[in-house]
Amino acid sequence: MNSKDLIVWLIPFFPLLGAILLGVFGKYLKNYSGYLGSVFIVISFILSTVIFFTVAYGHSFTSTLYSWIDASYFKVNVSTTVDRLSVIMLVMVTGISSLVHIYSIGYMKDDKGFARYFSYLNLFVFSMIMLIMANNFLLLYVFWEAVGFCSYILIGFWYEKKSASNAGKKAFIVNRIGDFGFALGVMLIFVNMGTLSYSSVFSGIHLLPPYLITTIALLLFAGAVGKSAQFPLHVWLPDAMEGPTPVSALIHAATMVTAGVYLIARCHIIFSYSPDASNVVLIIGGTTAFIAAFIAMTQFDIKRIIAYSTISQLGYMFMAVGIGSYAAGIFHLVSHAIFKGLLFLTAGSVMHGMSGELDLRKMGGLYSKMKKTAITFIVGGLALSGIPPFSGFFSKDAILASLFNKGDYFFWIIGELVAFMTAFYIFRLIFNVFFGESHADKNLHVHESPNVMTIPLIILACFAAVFGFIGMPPFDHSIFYNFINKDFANSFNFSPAVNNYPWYLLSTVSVIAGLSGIYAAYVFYIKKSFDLEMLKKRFKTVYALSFNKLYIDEIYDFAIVKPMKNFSVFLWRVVDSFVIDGAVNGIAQWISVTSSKVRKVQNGMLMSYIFTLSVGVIALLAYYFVR
Amino acid sequence: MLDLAQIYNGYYLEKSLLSVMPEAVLIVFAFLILLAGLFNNPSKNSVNSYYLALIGVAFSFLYLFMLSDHTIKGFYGSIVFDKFDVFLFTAILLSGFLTILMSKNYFDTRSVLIPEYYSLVLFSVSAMMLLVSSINLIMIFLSIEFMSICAYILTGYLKGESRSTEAAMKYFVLGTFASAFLLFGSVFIYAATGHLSLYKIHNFIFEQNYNAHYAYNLHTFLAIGLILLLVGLAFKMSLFPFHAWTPDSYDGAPTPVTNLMATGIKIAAFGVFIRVFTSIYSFNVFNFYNILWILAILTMTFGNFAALLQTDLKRLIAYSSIAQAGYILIGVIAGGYYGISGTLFYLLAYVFMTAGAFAIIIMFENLNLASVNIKSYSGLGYKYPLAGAAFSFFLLSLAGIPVTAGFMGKFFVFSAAIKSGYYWLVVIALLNSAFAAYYYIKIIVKMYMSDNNNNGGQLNLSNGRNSIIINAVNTNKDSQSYADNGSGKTALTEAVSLKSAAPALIIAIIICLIFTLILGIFPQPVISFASRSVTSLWSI
Amino acid sequence: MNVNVNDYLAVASIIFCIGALGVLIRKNLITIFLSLELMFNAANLGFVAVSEYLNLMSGDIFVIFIMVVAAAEAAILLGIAIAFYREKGTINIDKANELRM
Amino acid sequence: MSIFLKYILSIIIFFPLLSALILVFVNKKAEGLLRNLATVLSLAEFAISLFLFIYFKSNTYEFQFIERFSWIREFGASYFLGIDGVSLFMILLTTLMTFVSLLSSYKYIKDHVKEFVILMLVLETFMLGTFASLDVLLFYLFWEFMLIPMYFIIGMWGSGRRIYSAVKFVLYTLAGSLIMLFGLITIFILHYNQTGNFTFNLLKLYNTNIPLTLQIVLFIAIFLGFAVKVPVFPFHTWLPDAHTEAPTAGSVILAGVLLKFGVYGFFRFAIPLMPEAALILTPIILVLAVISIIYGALVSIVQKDLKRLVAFSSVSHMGFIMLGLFAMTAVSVDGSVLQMINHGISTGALFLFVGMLYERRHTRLIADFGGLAKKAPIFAALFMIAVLSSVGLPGLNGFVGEFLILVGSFKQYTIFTIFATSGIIFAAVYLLWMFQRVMFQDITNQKNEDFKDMTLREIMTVLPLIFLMFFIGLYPDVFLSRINPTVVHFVNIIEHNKYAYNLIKAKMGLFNA
Repeated sequence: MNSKDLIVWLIPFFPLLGAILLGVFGKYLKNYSGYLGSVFIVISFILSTVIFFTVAYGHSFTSTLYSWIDASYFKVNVSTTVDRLSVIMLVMVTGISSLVHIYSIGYMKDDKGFARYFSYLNLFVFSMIMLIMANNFLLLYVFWEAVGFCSYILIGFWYEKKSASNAGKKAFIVNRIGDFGFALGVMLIFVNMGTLSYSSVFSGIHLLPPYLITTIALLLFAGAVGKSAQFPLHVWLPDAMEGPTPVSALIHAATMVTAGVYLIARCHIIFSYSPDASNVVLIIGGTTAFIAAFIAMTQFDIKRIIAYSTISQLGYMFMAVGIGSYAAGIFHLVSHAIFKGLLFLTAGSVMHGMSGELDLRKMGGLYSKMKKTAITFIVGGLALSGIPPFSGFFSKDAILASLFNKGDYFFWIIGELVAFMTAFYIFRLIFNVFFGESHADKNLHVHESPNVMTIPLIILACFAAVFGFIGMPPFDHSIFYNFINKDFANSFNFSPAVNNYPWYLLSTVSVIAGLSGIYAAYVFYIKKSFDLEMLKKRFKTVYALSFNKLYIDEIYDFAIVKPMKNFSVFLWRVVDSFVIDGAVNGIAQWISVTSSKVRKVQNGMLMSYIFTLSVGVIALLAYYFVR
Repeated sequence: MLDLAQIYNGYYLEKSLLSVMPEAVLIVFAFLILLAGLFNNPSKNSVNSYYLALIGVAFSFLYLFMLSDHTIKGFYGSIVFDKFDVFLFTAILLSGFLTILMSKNYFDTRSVLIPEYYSLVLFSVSAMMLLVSSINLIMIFLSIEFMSICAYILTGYLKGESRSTEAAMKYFVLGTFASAFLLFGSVFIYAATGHLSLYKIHNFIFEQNYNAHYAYNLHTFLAIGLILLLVGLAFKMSLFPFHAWTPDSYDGAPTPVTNLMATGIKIAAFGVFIRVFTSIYSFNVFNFYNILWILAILTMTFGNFAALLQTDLKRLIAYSSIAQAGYILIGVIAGGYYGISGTLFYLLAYVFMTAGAFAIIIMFENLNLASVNIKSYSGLGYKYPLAGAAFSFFLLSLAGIPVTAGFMGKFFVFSAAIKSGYYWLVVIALLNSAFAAYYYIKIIVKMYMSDNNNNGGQLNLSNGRNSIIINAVNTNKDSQSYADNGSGKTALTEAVSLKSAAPALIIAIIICLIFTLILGIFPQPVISFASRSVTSLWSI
Repeated sequence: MNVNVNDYLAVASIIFCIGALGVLIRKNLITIFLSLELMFNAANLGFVAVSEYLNLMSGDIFVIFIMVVAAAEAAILLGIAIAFYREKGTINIDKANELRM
Repeated sequence: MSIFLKYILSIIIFFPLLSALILVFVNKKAEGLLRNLATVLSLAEFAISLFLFIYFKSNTYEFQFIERFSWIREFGASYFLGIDGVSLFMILLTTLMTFVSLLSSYKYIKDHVKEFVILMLVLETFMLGTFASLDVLLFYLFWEFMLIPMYFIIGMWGSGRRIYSAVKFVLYTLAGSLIMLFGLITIFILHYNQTGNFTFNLLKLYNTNIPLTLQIVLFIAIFLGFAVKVPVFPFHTWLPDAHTEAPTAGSVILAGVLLKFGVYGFFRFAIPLMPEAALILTPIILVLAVISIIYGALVSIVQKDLKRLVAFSSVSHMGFIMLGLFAMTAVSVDGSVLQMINHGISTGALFLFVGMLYERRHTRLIADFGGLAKKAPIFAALFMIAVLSSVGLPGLNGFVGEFLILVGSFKQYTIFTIFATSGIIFAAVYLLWMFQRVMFQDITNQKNEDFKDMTLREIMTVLPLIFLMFFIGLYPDVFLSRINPTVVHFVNIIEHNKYAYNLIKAKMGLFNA
């Protein structure tokens, strides 16, 4: 094991160590657990940076720790692959994790589950790192589930709240539905390829018949749909906001939910060989982007709005990878991670200042009271809305340009529409929270958060502001593209993200969409030029659809959950207790009834005994003569 | 070793005597007991006759052992002493021995004539042995009657107890009725073949089988004869529908006598049936096998069904013994070397498990702890852990659970039947033993797990059968109450402890326990013994 | 008149059946025993006839044994009947129904 | 040492019986002594059984530690012991679970302690004997007597309808095994008819040539015996009752070891003895297995009683094992065997936790709990690990086994596997929902306010299991490398017979229409 390998394995090791130490000894560490947890992650981050440069100026490499499963012809190792895609993800994940950890020290200060919280969070970071570093599908699947599990325990962190524990459970189960497909995909790969390691699978996938490739791709995508909260499995993510806000920032915005995009980028070769599957990805991405933005426009819970925004932005990424513009997808993934993490953390800061209040109707005019938070939030909002020069502009623009360039004009239009809606709902939020008059409880002491929380915000805001420049349009000439595309260059139907088009025109359209969204929000919520109530009444159906999240939860409840429960009750009460056990007990009953009748033969009367005996004799004689 | 056969070689009468030596010894001792009863102090009677009986059995064993290598025919070919006898004599003598061990304690508390009892037991044991060694219809009839008459008297031995008398009466009428069939069957066989000796009949049928000119009416005579003979023997084996005497007389008889009937008489009946079967029925004239396996199925099914809801332990074991007879019959039907040795093994196993169960029943009866009703057994398992465990073990053996003699016996018999192609018979028998397990387990449930909480700790004096039946222990079955060192016990039951049970009874239980276990775990010697003894059946 | 051994056996069978019916129908213990004796004697008749027909001795010997046994049985029966009478005040077998099921 | 190793199997089998014998002479009032002694002796037994693991040669499928003595010459039965990779771990599982369940019952078993510990040790002997015997008669002897101690354990220390459950357990399994006995005897006789030798030597009986029709009949007979034990779908109804009413230790042994006997029986007896029939009936059995998986899971969802829930989850899990076994690929059978160990550990642990809940609150109804995590964090954490192991979370043991089963079965039985895979969703549904209602949310029932966290003894009880969950999850190779040669051999036998089977199929036109 050389130093490179050692460093690679130390990256996940420290968070794991942290998780175990904090989990077991957390009770004794008290407040130090926060620092300890953060330190481990920061070390990890530093090591990741080292690896980043090793790969950036060197080659990608693989490293094997040990043979995990060796059952006959099924062999899987615990090993990693470190290439450009994974190092970018690594740095992003460990970086944001570090900030979130530090932020959490302030945010979770008085929580009695302080140590437990950091233990979980470290465990999550470990799992996420391993997910990124895995070099075979099974290991990927393992940590795919592991991050899901971490998400489950973190969402349900405040388990006393029924809603929180419900949300955790829901997240886990919905993810499992996706993983069901994912697992089948992994099995299908194995039975057809005889191996699960990335390199062998990718180099041999083209030998399979197309329908099989498509099936595999779609099954893998099912996993991605679950994890990345795409329609129709997006329902868990808004509920996941029951967890602590830093968790939402880290897991449900920046890292875990993007794993689906990472998965497709990682398996781009499989998807490249299957245009059908790629189209499905595109369609699902577009649908999700639109639906989520549509729902986000009318919600009142600030975290939920951001959650829907996350879903919508993930939709963008899927559109990107769906058309084969993997670089753009990953670029948006990273920049989204930064600004969405920022948005969540600032939302957390708002909550912290407002003593846990989340309803934007009860806020307003916070700008003056918590300036740092407000400014960083607005930076995040601008980035999300795609206003230059913030990072979101560049990354979203890269996707939209790719869509246009590919000729998918319909999805380009949807993309622009969503850009408008995005700008509208995020500024609706900003205007309602930070501007206008305060609707907060008068007794509430609104205060700015401590430095341990605001400093990470500022760092993130800076990144959100400047990160985009590494993806300067035209995207296919940018630093980021050139860096990452080495990994995607071997992709079969690779469509260059951008090519000979008036990029400035397209960018202008996007900017206009964003700005008009902001303006619309300004008109509605600052100038109040329209009577909102009247509008709501006029577009009652549309409003109701949006406000009730398209009734998707209700439909699931009605069409799946309830019937399944009833069916289960039926199986239990009728099939199990009545039919099967009834048959068993029925036999017993029959025997006992028969027995009570048979006993009557022995009635104590000598005459009847003699009679039975004689009948026996006659029967035997009859047997002989009748025979 | 003194070799009697050598000494008496050449003297016909002496040789005849030699062939019945074990029986003769018993009869001599039976008379000795009677004589001793006359001259002895009545208070010592019980002790003396008890020991005399034991010594008699021991001497009989001794003679059996000394003669065990020989085959002796006597009394003009009506009696044979061969290896087959050796095995069954052992079983019968053991049954008698165990019965005597059980009797002492049982009759100590009851006012009956003791010497006569023991001599009757010895008489009936010798009759059983005679029956097994009979190879002539006259001898068979005589021994059956000898055995039965003793059994009738023994059944009604509890003077002044109506159940005992009733049992004797029913047993007598039914027994004589069945004997009449046996006799009449003999007439027809005699008419058809002209012989009364089993082996001559055997040879006759063997030759006639190939003779096309065999007259029709003789054919019919033989069939009627065989059927009626079967009825007579089936009665003694208590096969359905000739079983009717079994539950009633088992129930009414004194428990040691019940044990003797359940073990000794059954063995003797099966022993003679095997002799008759191998010499006559095994030709499968008139498809006799069909009758037999139908009888087997009916018998075991009836026995199990009737036992299922039974609450009287003695009756329960009576019905179970009917069912067991069905299983044993399978071995006979399977026939051949393998089937018959299986049957013999089963019979010996049956002695130990049944006698063991009866010994425990007597023990509880004598300790005045429990009537023979299952209800009164609740909680006994805790109070007497060892007795309870032993009883459970015997019951499991009867149910045919492995590690017990019962399993090995069943296994032996069933595999023989499969070997002979009786698949369905075995399947039915196995299903039967599955649900038969229920009523055995029911008793164990009562002993260890019963949870009906009626009449807690209250004394129940009832004059059921001359003995005071105290339902003291059957009271609070909740296991809880026994745990805290007997707060639930009454003073009376506290006083009566296991130690007051007669040592003889405990010896009997231990013997049964050990043999049930050995036959279940290491049956090799017994199986060889049985296999060796079977060979003589065909070698005469 | 030429009497065949079959005829003797037929008569014996009829007597046997009469005896069996008697056992089945009668309720008096003594009568039942008489019927049983009838059955035994039917067998005796059969044995004697066959023995005569086949010119053998064994059947006759059997008959003698049967007669002895029957005598012994009679003694036993009387004992039982007396005991039964003491307890029930009757020798009607229907009164014996304590043992059942 | 060499003598020790030569007779190690006998020593392992009869050491518990000897321990029980020692305990017979301990005064029944000295409950503490009885408990400690029994626990220590069972721990010693576990330690002895570890020697098997150490000296086990992992690169061969041949039976090892063979002991053979003539037993009943007339039947050709012998005292014939030997283990391969599969029975090795079953034996280790048995010794471990017995120790764990004895340790778990310090508080639960309050009365008749002496009887209890003796029965547990006797039970252990018979379980071990069943796994180690290579003689069919010997196997059956151990197999069936095993019922009796278990029956007492359920009936004497159970709760609620314990007698009903105990009797149902015995009669149900007895009926099954008697039918099985019929099958075994028939094969024994067939072998005699073919060779003229009576033998119960399993390895020789493997060579019996059974006509196909008879083979199917016999397979069904033997199937019934084993299927009841597993239990496979329509024969499972004894299980919820027995599990629910049994004391914790009983449930642990029942789930941990007893259920394995069914699968082990298929592996060791039914399939190798009648491979062609097994192949022909495979589709039917797989259907039953898949029904078990989904049915057990669905019924679990709506259970109100914790133990009943875990019991039904067992039905579901055992369905996976059956699927893996009957898919008959090396990977799936590997997975099956591993999953047998896993199920023992995970479900055993779940029963331990449910038992602890019951000890504290004297109820098993899910509705009576809620919010316990706050009061008992250690309990919550360890319980959660057990639940996740049962859910099949990667990194824990359940995943490895389940995945191997599924991936092994996938190629040939795609549809079945897809349905089976859906079981992983349901597992999450019923277990997490249960966990949420028991451990999470607010305390609604005042009685839960003074819920005590785990004591040191209780932690010690579950710790070995928790350790194994992680160990198997992270480094299953220790197990797989020993199981694999045996399994590969097993699959080779089947493959060999598949050839014959295909010939028969072609000849008979079976399934061609």
